[in-house]
This record gives sequence, structure tokens and C-alpha cells, in this order.
Amino acid sequence: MSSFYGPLDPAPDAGYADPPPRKGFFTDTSVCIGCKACEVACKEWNAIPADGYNLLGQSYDNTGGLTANSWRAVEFIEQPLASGQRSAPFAGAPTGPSASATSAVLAARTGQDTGTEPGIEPAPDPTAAAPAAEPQFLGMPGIDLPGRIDDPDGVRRTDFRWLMMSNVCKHCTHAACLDVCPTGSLFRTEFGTVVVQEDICNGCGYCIPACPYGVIDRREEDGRAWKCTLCYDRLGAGQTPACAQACPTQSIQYGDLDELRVRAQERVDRLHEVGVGEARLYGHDPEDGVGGDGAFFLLLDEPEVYGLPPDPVVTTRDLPSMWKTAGVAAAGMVALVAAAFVRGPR
Amino acid sequence: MAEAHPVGFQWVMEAKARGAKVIHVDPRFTRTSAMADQFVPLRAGSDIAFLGGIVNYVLQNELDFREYVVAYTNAATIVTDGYRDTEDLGGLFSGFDPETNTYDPESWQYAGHEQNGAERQDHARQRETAAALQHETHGMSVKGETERDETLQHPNCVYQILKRHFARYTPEMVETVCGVSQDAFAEVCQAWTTNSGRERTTALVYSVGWTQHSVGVQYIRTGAILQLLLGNMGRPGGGIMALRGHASIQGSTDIPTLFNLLPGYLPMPDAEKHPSLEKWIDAVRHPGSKGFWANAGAYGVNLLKAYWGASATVENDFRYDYLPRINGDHGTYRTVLDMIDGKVKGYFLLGQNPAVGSAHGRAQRLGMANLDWLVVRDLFEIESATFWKNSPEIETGEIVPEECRTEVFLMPAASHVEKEGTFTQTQRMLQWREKAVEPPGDCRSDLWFFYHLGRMVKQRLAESTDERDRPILDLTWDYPVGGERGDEPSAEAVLKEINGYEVATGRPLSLFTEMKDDGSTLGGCWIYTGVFADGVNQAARRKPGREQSWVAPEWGWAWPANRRILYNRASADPDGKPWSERKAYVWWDQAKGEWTGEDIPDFPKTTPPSYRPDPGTSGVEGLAGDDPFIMQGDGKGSLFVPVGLIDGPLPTHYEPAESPVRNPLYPQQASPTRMVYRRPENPLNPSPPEHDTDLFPYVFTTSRLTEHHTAGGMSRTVEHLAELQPSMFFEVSPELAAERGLKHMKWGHVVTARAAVEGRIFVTDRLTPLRIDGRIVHQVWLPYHWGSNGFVTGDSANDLFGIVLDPNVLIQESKVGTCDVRPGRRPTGRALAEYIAGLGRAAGQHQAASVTAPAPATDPAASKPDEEPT
Amino acid sequence: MTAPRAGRSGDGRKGGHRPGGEELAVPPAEFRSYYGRAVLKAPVWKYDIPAYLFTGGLAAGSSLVAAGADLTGRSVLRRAARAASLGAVGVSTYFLINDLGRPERFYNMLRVAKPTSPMSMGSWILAAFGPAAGIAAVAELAGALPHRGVLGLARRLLPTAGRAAGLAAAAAAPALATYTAVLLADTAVPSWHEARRVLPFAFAGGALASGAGAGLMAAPVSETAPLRRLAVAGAALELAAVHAAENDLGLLSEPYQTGRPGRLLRLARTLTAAGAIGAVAGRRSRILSILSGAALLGGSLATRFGVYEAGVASAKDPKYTVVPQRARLGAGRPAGAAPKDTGAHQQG
Amino acid sequence: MGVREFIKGWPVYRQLTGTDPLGRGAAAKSSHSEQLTARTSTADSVARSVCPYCAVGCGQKVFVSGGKVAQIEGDPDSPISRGRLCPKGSASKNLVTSPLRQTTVKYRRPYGTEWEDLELGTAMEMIADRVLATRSATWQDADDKGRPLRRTMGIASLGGATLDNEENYLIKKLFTAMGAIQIENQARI
Repeated sequence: MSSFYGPLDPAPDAGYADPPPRKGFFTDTSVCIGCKACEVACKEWNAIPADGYNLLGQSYDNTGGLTANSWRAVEFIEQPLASGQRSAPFAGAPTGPSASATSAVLAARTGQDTGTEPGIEPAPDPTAAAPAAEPQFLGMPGIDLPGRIDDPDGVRRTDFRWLMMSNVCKHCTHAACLDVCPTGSLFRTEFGTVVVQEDICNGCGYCIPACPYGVIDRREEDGRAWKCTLCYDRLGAGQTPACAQACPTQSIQYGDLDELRVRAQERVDRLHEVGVGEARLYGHDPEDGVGGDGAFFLLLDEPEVYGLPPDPVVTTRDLPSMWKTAGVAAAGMVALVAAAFVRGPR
Repeated sequence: MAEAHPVGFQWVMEAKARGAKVIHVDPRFTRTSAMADQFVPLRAGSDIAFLGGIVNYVLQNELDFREYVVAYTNAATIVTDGYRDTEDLGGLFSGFDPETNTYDPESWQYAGHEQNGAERQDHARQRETAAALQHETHGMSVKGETERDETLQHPNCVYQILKRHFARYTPEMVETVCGVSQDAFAEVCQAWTTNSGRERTTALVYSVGWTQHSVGVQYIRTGAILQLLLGNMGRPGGGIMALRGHASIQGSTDIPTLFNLLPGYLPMPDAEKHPSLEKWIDAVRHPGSKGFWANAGAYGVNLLKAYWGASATVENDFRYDYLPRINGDHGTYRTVLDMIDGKVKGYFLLGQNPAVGSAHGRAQRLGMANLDWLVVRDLFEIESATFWKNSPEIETGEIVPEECRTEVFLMPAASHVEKEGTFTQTQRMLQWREKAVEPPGDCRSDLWFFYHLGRMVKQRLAESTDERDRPILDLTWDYPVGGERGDEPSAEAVLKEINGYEVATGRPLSLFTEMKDDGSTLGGCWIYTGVFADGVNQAARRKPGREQSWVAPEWGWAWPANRRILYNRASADPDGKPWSERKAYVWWDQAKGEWTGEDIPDFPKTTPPSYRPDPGTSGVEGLAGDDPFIMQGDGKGSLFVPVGLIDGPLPTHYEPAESPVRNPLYPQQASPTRMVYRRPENPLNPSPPEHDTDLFPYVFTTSRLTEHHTAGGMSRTVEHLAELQPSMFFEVSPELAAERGLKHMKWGHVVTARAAVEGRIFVTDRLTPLRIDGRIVHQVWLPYHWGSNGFVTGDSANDLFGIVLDPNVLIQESKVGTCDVRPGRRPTGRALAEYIAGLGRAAGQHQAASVTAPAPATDPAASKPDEEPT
Repeated sequence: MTAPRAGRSGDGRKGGHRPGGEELAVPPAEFRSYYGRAVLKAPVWKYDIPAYLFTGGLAAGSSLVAAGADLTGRSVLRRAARAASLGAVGVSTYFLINDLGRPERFYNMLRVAKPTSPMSMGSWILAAFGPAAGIAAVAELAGALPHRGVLGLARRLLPTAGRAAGLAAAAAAPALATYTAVLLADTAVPSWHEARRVLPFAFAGGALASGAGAGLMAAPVSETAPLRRLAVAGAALELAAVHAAENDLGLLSEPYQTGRPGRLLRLARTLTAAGAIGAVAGRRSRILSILSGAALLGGSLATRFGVYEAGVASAKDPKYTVVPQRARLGAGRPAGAAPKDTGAHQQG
Repeated sequence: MGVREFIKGWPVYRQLTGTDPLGRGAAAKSSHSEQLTARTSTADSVARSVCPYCAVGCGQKVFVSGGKVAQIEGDPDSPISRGRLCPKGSASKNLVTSPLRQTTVKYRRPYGTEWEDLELGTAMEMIADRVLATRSATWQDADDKGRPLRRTMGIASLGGATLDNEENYLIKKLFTAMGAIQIENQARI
């Protein structure tokens, strides 16, 4: 078993003798109502500043993502897709092609001042957000909407679903942020979680590009990196993290990771039974690229739809080979210098 | 429910996890819809048609829970011959007086009770005084004995009347009126009916936007009829649940700060109807009626004793004459119009922000600008305190600070952690809050404010010999003070007075049945008696939920008598046995000779199921052993309401006061009895059959966002909430966006004859056009949380509404109206005033013809039948 | 405001409207995302870090040159190279500290010694290299000291110490030059990580080229023959490695070719090639040598900025995160199934 | 701290001598982390409270340290809410400690354009004076048919749904005794 890759119980690996069972989050998006209690509870407990009063136009997501000032961030995805278990909500409604494509493009252009860096950037290419071409309306107001009646494809807005997910730090088994931290500010706790020690961090920023999930971020006025601590202080006192405690629908479940994984699998099985075939777990697998996440999810669509990487890998997996390559290059430098000076005339 | 009451929604999710089907009916796809098994979009203002359609489905297919319906409701009761239905009269009931736009309910009475209607002399007055709100709670004052046909075949029995009344609410009609497809409607009907009956119950949950319609009371009535027909009342997992929106709005109705009520739903005396204590009491207990209102004398006397203590004696009718009298509409909207007219001089705002939260914000602000003085008690500098410097009317020049004489006192209030006291939550449960810290600076509780105001007023009048000052001088006002500052009145002492005690010994009463009408006991709110039973603050009980039964009776205290489900006698069959084991809740224990179960039985504890009163017996003893609805005069659930409602004994679909469509059901367009104030500052948009209704072609509705709280005074001021929804926006469907050239995230504004409100446009699939009566109707949705103060600011959606009220309870229609939506920002400054005035003029041209004919309006912010087979 | 989803037909949506309009090496990628926003957080480093990549390489290259000059008796070159090395490492330290969010806590860099953290390793390397380079440079001042007294002793001992220190610095230099490549590659930044097999060579080559370039500018032509060879070798290595990054990483080469990083790297290529040619061609011309040296330095500098910015660009666009990972999954090669390095390409 | 302690406290030393050679866990733990405690465990007192927003009535625990509210969170004992809170409930501490809260009396004189400060006691006296004056000026003894009214229509009040039952009780009691009847609250809205 490698310390850099594959299944691992991280706390003993990080030098804790007889640690408590590894703790984690299971975020079940199928019961998330998008209330954002998690965001607020987190901010209240951890004394996180507000990060700007910006309307983003991404459905009800005005947080925009995880930043140093938002350790939980609720995402909202409006989709003209079947939900798997419900009646088509708009069946029979006299509706037509949707303008959501346009909407998404506009939303994607919105940047946000989060008081952090890099914070939330506008999408580099907003058209990438568009699900489909903008519908062509003929601009003739009337009883029947333009483009509706002569719809050759018979495309009508019937199905619809609104996905919500509370994103959070994944507390990877193999955490790149922690691995690359030069000061030991980021460290593995006895609970197997990954925490920034605010008395140590010198704001070098290395953890930020190292994270395969784009979680950790730096607070501008403060200069240090911040992210979810899984409420390390509360855990130490035997308490539940603030977000999980607040969550009205138990979308965020906290507990021993092993037990959560079992519970999650049962939930997926149950959803499959009732026809929600698209339910799948994300980050639960100790065999994945980060050795499994301490905070994993039940999703109802592909991870990238939620802004999650579909197949993340801890960069440190390749570190040995990278050091090796660097060694070869370094040796090459010596050789070349030697050759340059030794050979030939002055 | 997920939007506005997320934590309550956990129980819906719990039910869903156990297999319950969740149906959500709402004009817009919300967070609740996202979790529902079925989402049914419908047109705002069409709920009675929708629910009426289900009632019709139940009746046509005889799917009612017949045993329950026959035994526990007034389905079998015979109504007088003179009754004529909306079926016969083009959408009106018999007894309509077009002069006053009110009904004489004489012809709605039960057979043999005809004189009942005659008692209510002035029907217009009834409407003005929101008499129905009083009746709502002091029970339907009918005599206990009724003529019944338990075969339900008599043509004048309620069941048959109901059947005829709702016959035209067919699936086709539902589709026409509501825009709900017949398939979707059938799915709802089947789900609701198959999940109701002996083994299963279905819960109907609504948010109180339902009340904000010109026919709001009848919305809820329709739900009640349906739930009674299906046997879902008084049973676990059933019922109708109102999700109220303020921490103690239930408490402020029970111990009312309402013009027409006194604590415990006793009516404020009416100058005409209640000249004496006896008349006042009789109006409540209605001699001859069954049930617990028969003891109203004790309730009333105990209140008077609580107010005037030793000075209140049998000899002086317990100072009944000290009570001021009402004689008309003194509701908040009437009062605001009176302010505009200069009739009101002083105004207190107590944690309330009408400049943003009440309908027709402009009228609210103009009213405040015409006072002598205004006292605002709040945590924050709310818009109602700053109308004189930054209201929209400053911009338009309608309010000029240098010319506005209103003196304003902004008094900082203590927060919920800085004082102790009880809130009554939406299920009637009182919970005591402990004080955590002292209020900062000059912040004080309202208890402090009113106690000291009262003390100072008493001091100033101490030497007065004026008879009008006696009620103040004799008022008992001797609450102990303490706390760190030494001057905070004891909330617990007040709660003890509310609970009531024996005058001689000070022993707290345990139940309202201990109240005497001879002055030997006093109690400020009879329904709260028991909250201090045994001298213990029962509302402070905090036995962990997990350590007690699922009913959790030892957490807090619910009125009355700590009952958690009202009318729970109905959870057992007429013989006193549970309808089914699954749904066992309260039942008759033959061995012990008493009612028992999971909850406190809501029935005389030892009255057996077989008990039948002797003829002529009234009051509690008049209740038969199978009369579960113990606060109703006949002990039965009211499918048909012969007494107490202003706008008809049965719900009828009328269009909202402002509607883009003609009423497809009846010639009568809008509720004939709705309260309309025709004044220049209150123009209404034209509705069919008036002309030019295309000035305002769209339907709009408002509701809350999870991230904010009502008028925003407690959320725009909180940075962690303000950042989550930082800007005013409104939602339109892609189709409407195309029609009006609206672009996502660009500015747009919504206009009515009253106001123009701007915000960012959200183009979303969550709104859909509907096909109503052969045409497409678009709906616009707005949140109403913004104003000019706080961390985030924006226009107030409530400015868009005019003032039209439900005649029963005088609540405004602020969940539906018509509007236009335009791209770009609204005009500013004087141009805005001209813009609105222009719209108002255009609208005003059509008003003259329309006083009674058609007025329309309503719809639900959220109505959601949740089905819970657990 | 529907978020990313496939079009009605069920396929993915168009991903790539490229800024700049250059030819695409790969067809437009189809992928889904959350409102088109980045999955990753781009590095927050300012100009300090790419500048440090250059100065660190310069310091390393110079100290190697200095050692070679020392051992081969090229004293002017030695002196210049030692000075360049110290200067570069001094500036490097400034850049590194300046870039911290909490500069006053720079000392925490030596709080731990983590082989998993290239930055930690780099700090220790710098901690070793810096004093050595400093002593070596200070040793050059020996000639200015008085002959007697304590300073006289120092005057006598310094040359020896200087040689030892210079050799020590040279020993650390290759690590100093190449660890920065690992520092970039050891991130989730797609175009850096994917280039992990080439970046060390690019930076090694760049360090040599810039070390040689600095020498060319400072030393008389009589002492620069090794530098010219070194310049050609370093430049060739740098050019080859960058070329590989630009062409062999599939979609992830795109950021190296397009936009500002593409322009920087094209500039770098021109400068480096010109510098190498000039170094050879200008062996008798002091002016040409100086120009060549400057070109080499400029080329090395532009390479670092180009590489840096290409990485930033790749992190800001979700395409570069999602598409390769999707491809990996589509090919049945998820990260988890392949404990060994399974980058989409194998380049060295 | 001596050199020895300094060295021993140096994480590199702990890496070399302890169980965490890679310095990613135990060896890297800082003194701040060692001493970390939850402020809910160290609070001076805890008040059992109820959320002030909607009418669901979720239980809250208010933790107090040094006379200040340190944390407000859900009460797991509550059978209503089971410890959970919505975003508004979760923001309760932010509500009661908001920098926008008014903590002093503000007064706007007739035709004034700015707020002025006022002593609390003065404000109370002024309000009492105005209440009595208005009551006097607008008193109605009887209607036109001589039926007693005993009231003033000059004083109105709105609010109460966010207040305590005890407060509503006193409000109604006092206003009723004074003859003010236009006493309303959100339940009418």
C-alpha cells in the first residue's frame, strides 16, 4: 500500500497511533432542497466573511462555487430532463423550446467578487455552457407562441428537473493540497480529514492549483488559504459539523466514513429500485484517483454537470516519477556542463 | 414548503422516504416541486376550481369515506328549502343584495334554524368587521339539533347540495380554468382518493399565501370539504396544515393584536350587537349550540377579571363597559386609507414593516407621511422608519421631507435571545425561550416598552377624574420587574396571568374548564389555560424528542390542553375504535371508561361513544359520543356553512379581482362580496368583461425565497443571508421572454396601475405559460423581500398590488394580480410618477362600469397536498 | 438558466470556440460543465513565480558555469557567474517571499521537510544553495581585503572556501533548476501535469542556456568557448522540450499554442534559437556575444512565462479538465484503474 | 523555551523521530491545532431558545461567552426540528449581532431631514405625552345613536407576529384600556 496512491486509511499513515474512525460527509443530492442552510451554518460557525453581494444568474446559485469565503456552496442546475421518478411536470403545457441556452451563456459570463483569489472567474468560453442553440422566435405576439405550433420535431417542454448540490471539500484520502503544502499548515487530522492550520499558513498558494477539485482558495485581505475543516474543532468536542447539523433534509450526512459508504450504497440501490437509474455515487471508491473522498456524493447526473471533475487524480501519484524525471534532467545538466567545459579548447 | 419552511419539510422528506407520494401544486416550479413526485403548475387564482374539481371527482365517483362523512360531517343535514345555489343564480347564492354587495344568509340555514340568519342584522357590518374571523374560532353558531337524512338522498341534504354545486367542476373545466391538463389532474385525483380512507390518510399543506386572496377563506374551505369527505380530518397523517410565516403569528392571533378579537377568539364588542355583557357572551356561546363554546361566559369574565382585577365584579358586569367598541372595518388597510385622509394621528409599528411587507406600499408610505407621530420598534432601521427620507415617493416628489410633519421615533428592540417569553408556532405549540444575554444599548423588549408606557400613562392620569380614564386607572398593571437593569417586567408573571389562577389563592388553573364566571378565577386567554398548570411553565418543557413518543407531548405545550391534533376524536370510528391499526391515535378504552391514546383526546374524557344527549341538551353535555367536532354548534364537520361566512356557504370559483380572463364557470366574474376601496390612489387594473384588459395581459404572483424572510427586515440586514440572494429579480418563462424581448439577467420591470417595480430578469423553464380558456396566459413571479435599506436593496414587489380584501377576514389579495412586463429599467424621479399615473389613467377609464359585475382574483403561492401513508 | 447539459439529441455540446482563431490541433471538444465555469482553481501566483522560475534557473546555470570556470581557471567568467548566481538567487528569494500571502511567515517554509512537496524540497534546496552561492560570490571579494589581521586571514582562506562553496552550490544547482518543473507539474493544472515528463528538461535546458547567456554577456570572448557549447546544448534541450509540450499532449498542448502563452512561447523559441545561433556565430564578437546572451536570457524568461501562463489558461477552462478525464473514462482507463502513470502521452 | 525544546517542537525533528516521517499529519500539527476547542463546549451558558423567523418553531441553543452570543445552532432535542435549521435560522447569530442593528433611539422631528439622537427615557416621555394627547383629541364617547364607543380612532398599531405572546398580551391589554382599537398585526396580512 502506497502512501501516495490507492486505498489507504490516512490517519495511521499520517502518524496517528490508534486514531478514531475516519470521519466524512455523504452528500445525497437527491434530497437536497437547495436551502443553503449549510452555507450559512458553516459561515456562522467558522466566522467566514460574506463574499460579495452579486447576483450571478446561475439559477439560485449566487455563491458561484467554493472559495476561501464559501466552504459549502450550493449549486443549482435546471434541466429539461426526466427526473426518473416523477410525472413530467410540464406535460401538456403549451410550451416550446426553451431559452435556457441563452440564459446559461449569460450566467456564465458573470464573474464575482468573492474577496478571495482566484475566487470565481467568469467562464472562459460562455458558449460552452449553452445546452443548445437559442430558439428562434419569430417575434409575433399572439395567442400561440411563435415557433410552437409548427414545431416539426414535436419538441415540447415536458420534463424538467432542478438539481441541487451542496459542494464541499472532498477531504481526499490522498490530498494533493496537503501533499504539496510546504509548511505543514495543511495536515491530516486524527479523524482522517484535511485541515489548514491558520497559525502556520504563509499563503504560498501552492495548494490552490494542486487541488483536483478546485476547492481551496486564498482570502485576499488575509493572505492565507482556507477551506472546509470538517469543523475540526467541533469534531474534537464530539460534535457534528455545522453544515451537517443544520441540513434540514439530511442531504448532508456526517459520520464514520465506512458506515457512510454502506449507507450511500443502500441509498443508490433504493433509488435504482424506484426508477432513478441515473443515481450514482461520486468519490466513494477507495480505488479512484484520489483513494476515495472523505466527503463523497450521490449525484443524479455526470459529475462535470455539477462542476466536478469526472476522473480526478491526485497529482502526487506521479510525484515519484516526476522526481525521477527531474533527476535525469538534473544529471543531464551536470553532464552537459561538464562536457562543455571539459571538451575542446578554450 | 421546501422554500419557506425547509426544516418543516424534513417531515415531508421523511414521509417520502417511506413511500409517500408528494404532489406540489404551484404556479411556479419551486424547490418544493424539485422534490415532489408530481408537480402541477396552475394559474394563480384558480385553486378553488382545482380543488373543487377534486371534490367533484370524489362525489361523482362516490369515493368519499362514507362512514366518516355520514357520522362526522353535516353531509346528512337538511338545508332550508329557500336555499338557492350558484348553479341556479349565475354564480351567486340566494340572499344577495346588490346594493351592499352582501348576502343575507337567512336562506342558507339548516332546516328549522331559519331564524339564525335573522340574528345577524347587518350583513354589510358583518363584512366590515371581519366577523368570519371570529366565527372561524368561536365555532359555527348553529343549534345542536338538526334534521338529518343519513341516506344522503334528500335533495336538500348537504351532500346532495354539494354534489350539485360542484357538478360543473369537471376535469375539462379544471383544464380550462387552471390550465392543468386532464391527465395531470386525474393523477392528483387518483392519488388523493386512493390514499385516503380507513388505512391511509392524506395531508393538505398550504402556505398562508392562500389566505391572501379575495376568496382566501373559501380556498381553505374547499380544502376542508375535500379533507372531510375523504375522512382526513382529526387523524394522524391527515388534516390541513397552514404553514404560517412568522415566529408567533399563531400566538398573535390567539392573543390577538387584531382589531376585532380579544384573547382566546372572543370578539371585540360591537357597539350595536353587543350592548351588554350578556349579549356579548351569548353571541359567542350561542345558546342551544353544542360544545365547549357554551362556557363562553367563563372565558369572557376571566378575561375581564384579568384586565380589571379587583375592580371587575359581578355587580358591574366585570367592567364590560370599559371595553371600547368597534362598529365597522378597522382593519389595517382601512386604517392606512384613514391615515391618508388624516384621520389617524399616531401609529405604532412593532416589528412590522408595512412599507415593504403590506400590499400597496405606496399607500402605506403616503399614510405614514400624513401622521402626527410614528413609533417604530424594530431591530433595524427598516423602510417604514425611513419613509421620510428614502422612500420611492421621495424620488417622485410625493413626499418632501421638509413638508412631511410626521414625527418618528425609532426605538431599538431586543432580539429573541435578549428577552424571555413564548412563541406559538404554526401547530399551536407554545415554546418558552430563555434569555441568553442582555439587550445592547437602548434596545428593550416590547414587554418593557409597553409595561413602562402603561405605567407612565397611568401616572399621568393618576389624578384624573374623567370617567374615560377609569379603564386605564383600574387596569391591573402590577407585574414584577427585575433583570440586570432592574426594570424588565417578568414575562413569566404575564404568562401566569394569561394562564389564569384562582383569585383567592393564586393557584394556577390547569384547564379552562376550571374557569368560573363568578369572578373567583381570572385568566387572560382561556385557550392558553394549562400552560402554567401546576405552577410549572409547561411551555418551557424540553424533554428530548427521542426520549418520548412520536407525538412528543412533553416538549412545549400546545393549546388547548396540550392537544397536538385537533378534533382527534375523529381518528376513531363512531364506536370509539381506531379506524385501523395503522392509523390508531385516540380511542375509547372500555375497561377504563375513558378516551385514551397517543394524544390528549379532544373530547370529554369520559363521554362514551354510545352517549346520546337528551333532546334539548346543549353545551358540552349536548355533544353525542360521536360528535367529534366539539367546537361546532352541531358537533359535525362543516361541509356546508350555514352561518358565519360572508361570501357564501360553499366555495365558488371567482376570478381574482384582477384577471386576464373571463370567469369560465359563471357569469359572476369576481367575488361579489370582496371588499373594494375605490379611491384615486387605489386604481385596479381592468379585467374582463371590462375593455382593454390587454393593458395588463399577464398574471403575476409573489412569494418568499428560502434565503429571505418576508419584507426582508431580518434578512437583508444579515450579511450571510443578503449575499445569498442579493438582488431583486423576477422570473418569466422563455416564451414570455421571447414575447416581450426580455433577456436573462438584464433589467426589466413589472407594471400595474399602482407601481413599476424593476429587477433583473430570470428567464427560466420553471415558469410555464398555461392554456386558459383557449388562450395562452403567461405568469410572472416575483419575490417581495427588497426595499431601500439593508446590505442589499431593491424595489418592493408589494408596491404592485392594490387593496382588495377577502370579505370574511379583511385580508388583502396579494398573491395574484395582472401586470405588464417590460424590458429595461423603470423611469425614475418624476417621470416615474407620470409613468404610473398614465397607466392608472388608462386603467381607470374602465373602472366605472365594474363595481359589482366582474372582479376577480386570486391564487396560491403554494398549495401542496402531501400524501403520507405511514 | 439551465446548466450544462447535453443537447436534445443527447450528445454533448460544443465546447471550443477558441480565442485567437488559430488552427486547432484537435477537433472541438464536446463536454458538459457547470455554467462553463472552471473545475479547477487557477494558480494565484503573480509574476513573481514565473520570474522566479527564470531567476532560479539562472542562478543554477550560473553557479554551474562558475564551478566550471573555477575548475578550468576562467577567473573572469567565474567571478561574473558567481555574482550572477548570487544576484539571481537573491532576487529569487525576494520573489518567493513577495509572492506569499503572509510574507512575514516565510520561515515556515523550513518548518517541515516534505518530499511530497516540491516547494518544501525547493526551500531546502534553496536553503543549501543560497548560502553556498553567497559564500562563493563573497569569496570573489577576497582580493579587496587587507593583507593583515583577521581580514588578512579571511583573504587567505576565502578562495578555498569560495571554491568549496561554489562546488557545493553547483552540486545543488541542478536540483534548483529542475525542481521548479516538478513544482509546476505536481499540480492538477492540466497542461502542467500532463507535461511532467518534459518540463524538467525544458527548465534544465533553460537554466543552462540562461547561465551560459549570462556568462556570454559578462565574460570576455576568450573565456566563453564552453559557454557557447553550453548555450547550444541548453537551447536545444529547451526548444525540444517545449516543442514536445506544444505538440505531444493532445488537447492539453492547445494552451501552449494559443493565446498569450502561445505568443510568448513563439517569442521564446525565436529568442532562444537566435541566441544559440548567435552564440556560435559570435564567438569573436563581444557585441554579438552580449546580444546572444541577452537573447538566451530573454528566451529562457519568455519560456517560463509562456509555460506558466499556458498552465493558468488550462486551469481556467473546464474543457481541459473534463475532456481528457472523460476520454480516460471512455477508454476504460480511469485513474483508479491504473496505478501507474497513464498520462495520455508519453514524452520525455 | 530553550533550544532543546525548540528543536523538539520543530516538526522536522518530529518527522525524523516520530511516526510521521513524511510530515503530513501528527508531526505537522501546530500548537493552535493542539489547543483547538469548540466554543460551544467552553461557553459560559446555554439558553434554550426558539428560532425567530418562520412559524415552524425550530429549537435553538444560544451559547454565551463573556456576555456575548458565541453561537446559535439547532437544538437536537427538539422533536420539531431535530437540531436542524434553515439558512435563516442558521444566520440567527448574524441577526442578533448584525452591524446594522439599531442600539440607540433615533428621532426625526417634524419636517426634519436627518435623524437625531434622543435619550431612551426622553423618548418614552415624549411618546407617552403624544399617546395621551392624541387619545384626548380623538376621543369618541358614543356613536350617533348614543351607543357607547369609548374609543379613539386616532391611534393605530401594526405588529406582533414576531413578538412574544406575553408582549402581545400587554399590547392588547394596554391599548384596549386606552380605547385604541386599530390594533393589527401580520395575521391580517
